[in-house]
Amino acid sequence: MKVRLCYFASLRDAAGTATEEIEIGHVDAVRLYEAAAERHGFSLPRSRLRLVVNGEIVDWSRPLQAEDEVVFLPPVSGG
Amino acid sequence: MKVRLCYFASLRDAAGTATEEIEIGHVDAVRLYEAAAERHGFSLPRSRLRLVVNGEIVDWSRPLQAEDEVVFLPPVSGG
Amino acid sequence: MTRFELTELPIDVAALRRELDDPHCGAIASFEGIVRDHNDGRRVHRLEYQSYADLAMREGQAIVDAVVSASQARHVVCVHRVGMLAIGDIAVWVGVAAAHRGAAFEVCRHVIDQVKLRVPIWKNEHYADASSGWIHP
Amino acid sequence: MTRFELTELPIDVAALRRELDDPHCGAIASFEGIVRDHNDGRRVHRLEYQSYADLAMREGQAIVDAVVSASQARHVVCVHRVGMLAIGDIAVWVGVAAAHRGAAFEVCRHVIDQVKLRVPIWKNEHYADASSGWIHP
Repeated sequence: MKVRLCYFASLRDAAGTATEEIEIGHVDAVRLYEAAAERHGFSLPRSRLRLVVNGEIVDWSRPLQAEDEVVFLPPVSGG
Repeated sequence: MKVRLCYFASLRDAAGTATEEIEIGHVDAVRLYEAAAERHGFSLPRSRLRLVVNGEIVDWSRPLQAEDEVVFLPPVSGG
Repeated sequence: MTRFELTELPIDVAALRRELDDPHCGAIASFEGIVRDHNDGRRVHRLEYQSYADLAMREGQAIVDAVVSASQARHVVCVHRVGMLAIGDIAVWVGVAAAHRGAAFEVCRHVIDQVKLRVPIWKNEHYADASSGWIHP
Repeated sequence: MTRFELTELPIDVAALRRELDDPHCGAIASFEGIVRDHNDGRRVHRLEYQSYADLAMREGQAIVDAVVSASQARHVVCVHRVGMLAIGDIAVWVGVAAAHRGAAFEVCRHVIDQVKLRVPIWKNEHYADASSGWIHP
């Protein structure tokens, strides 16, 4: 199935893109992040990121669905 | 001896004047206030006022001197 | 910089705020005390502030000087208006610049608390029923 | 009123401040977060703020709505700038109007603390040596 990834801040710089669509053969967000981290050389450990699916902050254990928009949210630094 | 009294806020309204010069035959600020309170009908008890002599907040027991400028400071309400 | 001022003119917040500009400061906290239309359940039409100007200036300056010495705040400006004020007018303004927000907030709150407690300024409330009264809390 | 906004334009404090006008309110506390020229001992030349706009708007609005429900504050406005900022630019502004100063100060502090903690906005510091780095505390 196809999911859409959106990247912000250091992840966007490392990926060299704000978004990408990829095909996955599983529904596991943890595995999705680990593959993206390996592909793009992300240095932030997953424990420091929150998972956002279709605009909602959700638990990493939540199964993904086709067409989901997935964001790995790095620690924020506004203000 | 002569001292100068300056009044503020409700004391000024009650006295009908901002300042007055009076002759006293003693050096006692407490007695000075009590006489002024009687003369002008001040309702604030002395315990709620601070004494200022020549621009400095001082104790009520401090003896007055000729030409002193005396202020009976009511509780403040700025801000 | 530290500055305490009494003024009979409307308080110009934008001009005062510019006094706090400093490239080392990342945080500015400010406070406006404003004439509101009621107090203790009575409708207020306007307010008069009277000050013992000489002592008020010295007490006010002592407050801002002391807090800058004792804190991480770099700049503290406080201006209190005197004379006749209408609803919505700014009676007092406090602005504090610091490197970080903790000091900016704490010092701003401290200054307004101390000004209300110590500075010889008095408020005369003029009520809707045409009566009035000096506030001596 | 409660309002949270993201903007790419310079923050107009005077215009935002007017949104807080209310004859029932005697106290306005406000906070400006400003781009300063150093951080962690490094000289900063400019800053870039990036946001996840959709989620940032919802998180920001949730913060201001929740605090108005839970406090004596009547109006809370918070605006965060995004894009490229220079030293001295206002990155974030919070303004709170309340009947009394206690609530105004506490709510203002709470909002900026929560915004820094929760709202998905990130800062990229551009240093004097031409290097840069996203801050992920």
